[in-house]
Amino acid sequence: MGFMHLKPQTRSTVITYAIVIVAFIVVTLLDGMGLISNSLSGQLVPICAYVSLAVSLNLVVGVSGELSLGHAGFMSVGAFTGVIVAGCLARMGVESELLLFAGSAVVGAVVAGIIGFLVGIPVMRLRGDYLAIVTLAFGEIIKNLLNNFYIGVDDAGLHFSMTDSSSLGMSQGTILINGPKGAVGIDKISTFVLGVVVVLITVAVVLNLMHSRDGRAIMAVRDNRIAAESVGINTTKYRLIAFTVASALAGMAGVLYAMNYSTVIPSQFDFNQSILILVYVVLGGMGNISGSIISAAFLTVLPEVLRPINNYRMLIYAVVLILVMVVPHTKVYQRAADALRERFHKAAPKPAAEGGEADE
Amino acid sequence: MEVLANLINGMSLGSVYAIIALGYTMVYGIAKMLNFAHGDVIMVGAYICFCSVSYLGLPAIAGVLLSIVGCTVLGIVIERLAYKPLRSAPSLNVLITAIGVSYFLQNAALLIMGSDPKSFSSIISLPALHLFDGRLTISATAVITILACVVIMVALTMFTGKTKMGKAMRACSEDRDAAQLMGINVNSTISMVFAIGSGLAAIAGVLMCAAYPTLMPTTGSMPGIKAFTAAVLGGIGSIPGAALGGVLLGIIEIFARAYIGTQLADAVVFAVLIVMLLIKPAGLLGKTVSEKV
Amino acid sequence: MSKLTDFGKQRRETTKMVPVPSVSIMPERDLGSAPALECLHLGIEFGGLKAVDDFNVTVGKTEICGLIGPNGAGKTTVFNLLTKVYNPTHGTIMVDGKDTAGMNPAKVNQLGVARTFQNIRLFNTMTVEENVMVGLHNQRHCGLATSVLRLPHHWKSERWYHERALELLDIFDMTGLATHEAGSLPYGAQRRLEIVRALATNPKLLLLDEPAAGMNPSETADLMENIVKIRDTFQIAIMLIEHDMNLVMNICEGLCVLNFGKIIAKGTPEEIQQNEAVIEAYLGKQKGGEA
Amino acid sequence: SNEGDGSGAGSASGSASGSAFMIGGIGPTTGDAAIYGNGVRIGAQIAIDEINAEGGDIQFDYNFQDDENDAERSVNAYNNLKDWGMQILMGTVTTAPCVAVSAETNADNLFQITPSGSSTDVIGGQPDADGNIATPRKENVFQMCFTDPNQGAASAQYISEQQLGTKIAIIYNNSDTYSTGIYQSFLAEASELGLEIVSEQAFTNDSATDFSVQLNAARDAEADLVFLPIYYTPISLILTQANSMGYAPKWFGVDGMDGILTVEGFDTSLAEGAMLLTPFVATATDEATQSFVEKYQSADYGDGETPNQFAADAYDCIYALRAAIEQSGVTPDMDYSDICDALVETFTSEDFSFTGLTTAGEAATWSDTGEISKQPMGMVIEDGVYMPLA
Amino acid sequence: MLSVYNINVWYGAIHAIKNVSFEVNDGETVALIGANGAGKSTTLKTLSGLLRSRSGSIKFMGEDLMHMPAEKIVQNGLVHVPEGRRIFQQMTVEENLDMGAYTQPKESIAENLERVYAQFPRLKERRRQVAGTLSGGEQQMLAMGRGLMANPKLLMLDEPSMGLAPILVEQIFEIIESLHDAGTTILLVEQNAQMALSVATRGYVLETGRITLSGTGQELLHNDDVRKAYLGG
Ligand SMILES: Nc1ncnc2c1ncn2[C@@H]1O[C@H](COP(=O)(O)OP(=O)(O)OP(=O)(O)O)[C@@H](O)[C@H]1O
Ligand SMILES: Nc1ncnc2c1ncn2[C@@H]1O[C@H](COP(=O)(O)OP(=O)(O)OP(=O)(O)O)[C@@H](O)[C@H]1O
Ligand SMILES: [Mg+2]
Ligand SMILES: [Mg+2]
Repeated sequence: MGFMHLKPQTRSTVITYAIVIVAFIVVTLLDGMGLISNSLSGQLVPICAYVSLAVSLNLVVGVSGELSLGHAGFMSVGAFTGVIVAGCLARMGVESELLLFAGSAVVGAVVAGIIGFLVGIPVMRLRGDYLAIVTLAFGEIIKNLLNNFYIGVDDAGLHFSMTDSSSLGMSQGTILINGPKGAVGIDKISTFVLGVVVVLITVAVVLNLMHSRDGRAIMAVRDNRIAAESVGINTTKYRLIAFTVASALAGMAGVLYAMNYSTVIPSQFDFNQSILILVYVVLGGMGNISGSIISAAFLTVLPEVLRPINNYRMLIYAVVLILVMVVPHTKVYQRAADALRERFHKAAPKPAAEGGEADE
Repeated sequence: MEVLANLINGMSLGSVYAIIALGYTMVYGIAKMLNFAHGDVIMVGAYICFCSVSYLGLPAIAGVLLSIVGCTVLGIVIERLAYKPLRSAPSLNVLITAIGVSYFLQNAALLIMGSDPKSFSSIISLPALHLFDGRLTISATAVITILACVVIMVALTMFTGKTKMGKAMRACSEDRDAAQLMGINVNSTISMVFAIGSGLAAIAGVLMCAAYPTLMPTTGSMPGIKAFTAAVLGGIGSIPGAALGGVLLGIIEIFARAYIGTQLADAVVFAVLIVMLLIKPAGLLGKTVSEKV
Repeated sequence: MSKLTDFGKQRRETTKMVPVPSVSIMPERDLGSAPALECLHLGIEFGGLKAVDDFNVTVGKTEICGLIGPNGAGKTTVFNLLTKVYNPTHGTIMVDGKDTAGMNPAKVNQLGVARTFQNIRLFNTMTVEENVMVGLHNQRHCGLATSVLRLPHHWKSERWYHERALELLDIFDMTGLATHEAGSLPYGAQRRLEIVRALATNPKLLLLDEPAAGMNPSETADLMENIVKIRDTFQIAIMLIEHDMNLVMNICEGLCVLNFGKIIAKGTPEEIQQNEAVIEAYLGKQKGGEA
Repeated sequence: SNEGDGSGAGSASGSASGSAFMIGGIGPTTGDAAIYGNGVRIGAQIAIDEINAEGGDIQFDYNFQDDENDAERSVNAYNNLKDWGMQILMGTVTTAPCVAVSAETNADNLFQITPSGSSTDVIGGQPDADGNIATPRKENVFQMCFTDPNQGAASAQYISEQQLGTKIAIIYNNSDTYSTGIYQSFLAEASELGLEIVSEQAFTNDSATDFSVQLNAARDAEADLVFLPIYYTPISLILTQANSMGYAPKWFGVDGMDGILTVEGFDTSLAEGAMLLTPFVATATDEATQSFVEKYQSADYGDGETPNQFAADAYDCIYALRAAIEQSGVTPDMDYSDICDALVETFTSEDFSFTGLTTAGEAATWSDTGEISKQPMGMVIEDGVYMPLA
Repeated sequence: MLSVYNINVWYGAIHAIKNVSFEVNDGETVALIGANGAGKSTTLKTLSGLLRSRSGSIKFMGEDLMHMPAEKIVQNGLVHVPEGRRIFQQMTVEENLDMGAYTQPKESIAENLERVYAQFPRLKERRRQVAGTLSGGEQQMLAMGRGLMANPKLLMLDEPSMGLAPILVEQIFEIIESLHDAGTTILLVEQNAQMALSVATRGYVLETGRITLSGTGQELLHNDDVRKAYLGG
């Protein structure tokens, strides 16, 4: 049958898009029939946000092989930029929620991308855990700065202060960002549909990048930097591309997230948030986009599913996390997996095995 | 004078980071994993000490020993259950497992010890020395912490550099298969590393809570991250580096607050950290091992 | 100080170029055209140790030249200097008439120097075909936006990469392995793939570091044919390091022998085989090269 | 440990549903704000059990959900409670999540009363001096606690009236909504009253261990009173460190400071003479408080832990709700929107007032802004217990 | 001394070793030759306990190795010098050699060290150099020296002559012969079948995971298939 004959690459791409679209259709149908609980429907947008965050982080961690611990930082840059843009647009009398969202999403992505690029320039001089720690540091810096930002808009335009909201010197204005109180009074314009759109855009960008000239270069640098240089690839450039694109996408996801709550505060986007996103990526598999999608959705819903056991919930969550990591490496599991794989590979023998013969 | 006072405060804060970082770097440099649960082992150690002193009414020293034993055991157990199966797995998977363990310890502590903070005064009851009519205070805890830090640093350096076990650990950190072919028991060696790391965590926990006496299930996490930062700053796997990194971090933190302002202190601290790493991309004492091509 | 850790930071003290009598043993056919490679007083020290010292060589446009010498003589280091993996502390490297001063490995490759590695360095998680495609990276351009938006030009160049890659793989008849993961290939296949990847960058000078290592005689024989074939079809210069005298003596036109970082002899294989110093330091009294 | 029964609180408890009002509660019972969430959870549980035990015609079903002090989780918890059939929300405990959730309840028109969500953004619609506004008014949301501005202003007024200090230093948490809120209004009011602020020092949740710099600054500025608009956990650290450096100014706290005396292992002598404005102290002698504290410490509730003002506010929330329900005559079979309209009307009507543990013995009333008007009690710590200030 | 019976080794789905059986007698030098990817290294890894066979048996001096952990196997005197050196890059040459003697009593280490330095003077020159920066050949010498530090009863060498200068190749084989004469049993995997078979008492030919031929070194040297396949005609 045709599908099986596609290149594995193309096949996984198809599957990835399929997952998103099918999930969308199913949920919409169920919702139409009123079969979706408040609890779940309330999570649809955050799920979309986390999925795109995971997918974008996978571009850095999985595809370009750099450990980034500051992804939430770029998320927050996007989120707060989005809030400001939406606030201004609203002041300028833009009614259409679609326009408001599109506007903030684009600007949010661009700003986050720019920050990502600027951060990336120094960061890319480092490697491995040193790079990780610096991304962590940038995340914390962004958080700490935002704790001291006061931004408001009135008919005179934007006002900025780093002392407090009263020194913004506005009259009859709206306070958009209020230091540690963050952004309040955001009007909720994110919807599941918009969420899915954001996810699709993110997935498309990442997949298209991965399976292109530049994507190959990025992976080559990951696999063997010295060899990549030896075939004329500017390693810094390509690591930077991956980092910047990921930041921009994270920014867009941040906007989606922020626009779903009437308030976001800087301290939400802390180290733990970054770690959480990293968990999605690792659980989903390095460079495995559909994996990221599924694991992000799964791990976002899990704590809610576990609510009935209330105080033991986070304990169980932790146990689940450990198990999903450990079990696949236990002997029992591997035996089973091998047995299965053998059955499959009767049909399609594994490369290396063939390679052995092809050698003579 | 004021500078001196800040310097001393910085060092006493720093020595706490340092002592945590030492345990971190041990596991980190040899088992090659970011053990994000380290900070929470510290928390456990502090709780054990607290309970044995204020509930069982044991003398402080007994409490300390008890918590060292407890954490060492805990460390070995965690390693066996959560990390050992992942020997062959990519390090990031282990990182995630460590995070799982961290969540687990925090929530377990919450269930067992409750959410209300415990205050931790009764461990070190020596008087602080006041100089220049109290303008300059050096608490006994600070002195002890700094001393402990130095002692541990020297001991660890000796151990990994000179002893057979220590060398075996380094061998495992480089190439486990090859190490096995040398006749080294990789599993027990790495368990040993965790035992040591967790034992140090206990000491760190006690000293930290003696210096900053509040104890909550989440007490360990932030110092854990700071210590991790310190370990990297000092140069991954470098034991003196970890100590140096920790002390520096503390001093930077205090000076940032004192001379740049308390609002943006955190940002400044991390900014300085970044600059330092850009100047020395392999950490302060980390050696850049040039890959043979 | 090594090239790996920090980019172009280190300064190289430029020794003024003293024209040396080119002791090269270039084949006649190349005498007309500019040499592919000229090294003048090339040298590097590793903390006191002169790994390479006053290395002078000229390689003709289509010459196959061998670099031999005892272990630790500095052969691989020479390659690392030519490709700027290490920055020379002395001397000049002219590739196809252009000075490579201050270039980084990527630039040098774009100038026309491609190499393989003594300890194989493939992009292990990528397929054989992708490995070659990466080699083709600079042979055809296609902007980021173009490929992210999947504009027609993207599909055109992808097809080009694909076809070109298969052509190249065909040289070592590896087209059958195109979709396999490079890392899981057997040793010999991996060595060959490295050569193809290097060729893909369309070099003027191809550096092979022990291409026959870990191959048995029959495989080596095929390799020898292929090396010559590559030279003939692509009309490029090839410089190779090898300990297999059978290979060296049969396909190299000129040989250059290193010992302790210094050149101890240059000449045709015949001359080298008779050279006492070389026999002493390297060949041993055994049946030298069974030519 | 108090979480033992906490698992029970996860599911509905109380009398048979349908005949009872479905009260939901939200707050952090895990994470580093767990102490406040648990206080509220248990405090409300006590009130509800008492009411249900009385067997009057107003009965409650109670379901408390964890939000880890995180806005997103808090909204999740809210939706979860809606699935459960919640008609009235008692929560949320911490401010930032409360702002997020109140937006939801406002959209759904579900009645919400928060024991401790003290920011004005919770109730919304408070234009500042220049008429700038952050959030529009949420008519369905009411507070049992003081708003942060009130606390800040009240503290400033109290300090100037009683002439407690001439040179004032402030140490606040600038990564915390509650603390910054009080700090800013205190500052504004202080400048009105001409109080001299000699040093303003901040810290963040990430750096809440070493306060040497902040304390040195205060001392070098010769501050004789240090205002601490923060929770008691950092305060306990501050007092200890100040003591070890031999610095002993007057300490002045707000309701977040309550609890300091009950921190296990804390040397209360360090807090000697510290003052705070708080609606509730566990050591008060009136028998309402006494019996509440007793119950709270009993094994089936707090199990040895002492209630802080969060618990008391929650306790009051439930009784205030009952009073309002009685007065408005709503019944459990009405849908939450109608209940909401009725209760809003009652809460804002002149003739509705409420007296409880946290109202200093006087009747508290609510303005239509959702704010409560009640008298803060000035307390001073003497011999390890709170004494009312003159 | 060593007898291997019907072992089968898998890499995930790849069946790399298929029912391989052979034995090595006390004092013999046995050569294992075969093309790339035939399974030679896999066999050695299985013997030294890095990989596990799914079936069959491995007996070494009466001990059953099938389930013995790798480090125990070394203590029993079965030492494996792995393919591709696998030296400890960050350690100095001397530290590497110390590691080789991990199972040995302190007393004997010093003299072993001298013996190894005598065989590889280059290593003595570089005793303080970080092993990672050694040249390919120097690393090969170090790997072999490290193996010898363990006083092996049976020494398994995986392509010891790979990447060595001709003169050194001769030396290596001289060393192998001297070890042989000194009574060490040796299992030798080589690409250089010519040399390997000429020093071997017996040899086996491995093709894609199966043993296809066996005989004395001389027999195999003159076997036509072997000549065609491995000796280049
Ligand atoms: N980065 C480095 N630091 C220090 N010494 C080095 C470094 N790289 C190479 N050397 C030394 O330089 C000398 C030459 O090494 P090189 O790898 O060029 O030898 P080679 O001729 O390739 O030997 P082989 O044929 O065994 O590969 C060796 O003695 C090696 O120890
Ligand atoms: N880690 C691995 N994962 C998957 N397949 C492997 C792995 N290692 C080896 N193989 C496969 O097992 C077979 C035997 O490999 P092995 O390394 O034993 O061959 P060899 O005879 O040592 O070849 P060489 O002469 O190149 O060392 C080969 O087909 C190889 O592709
Ligand atoms: Mg070499
Ligand atoms: Mg092999």
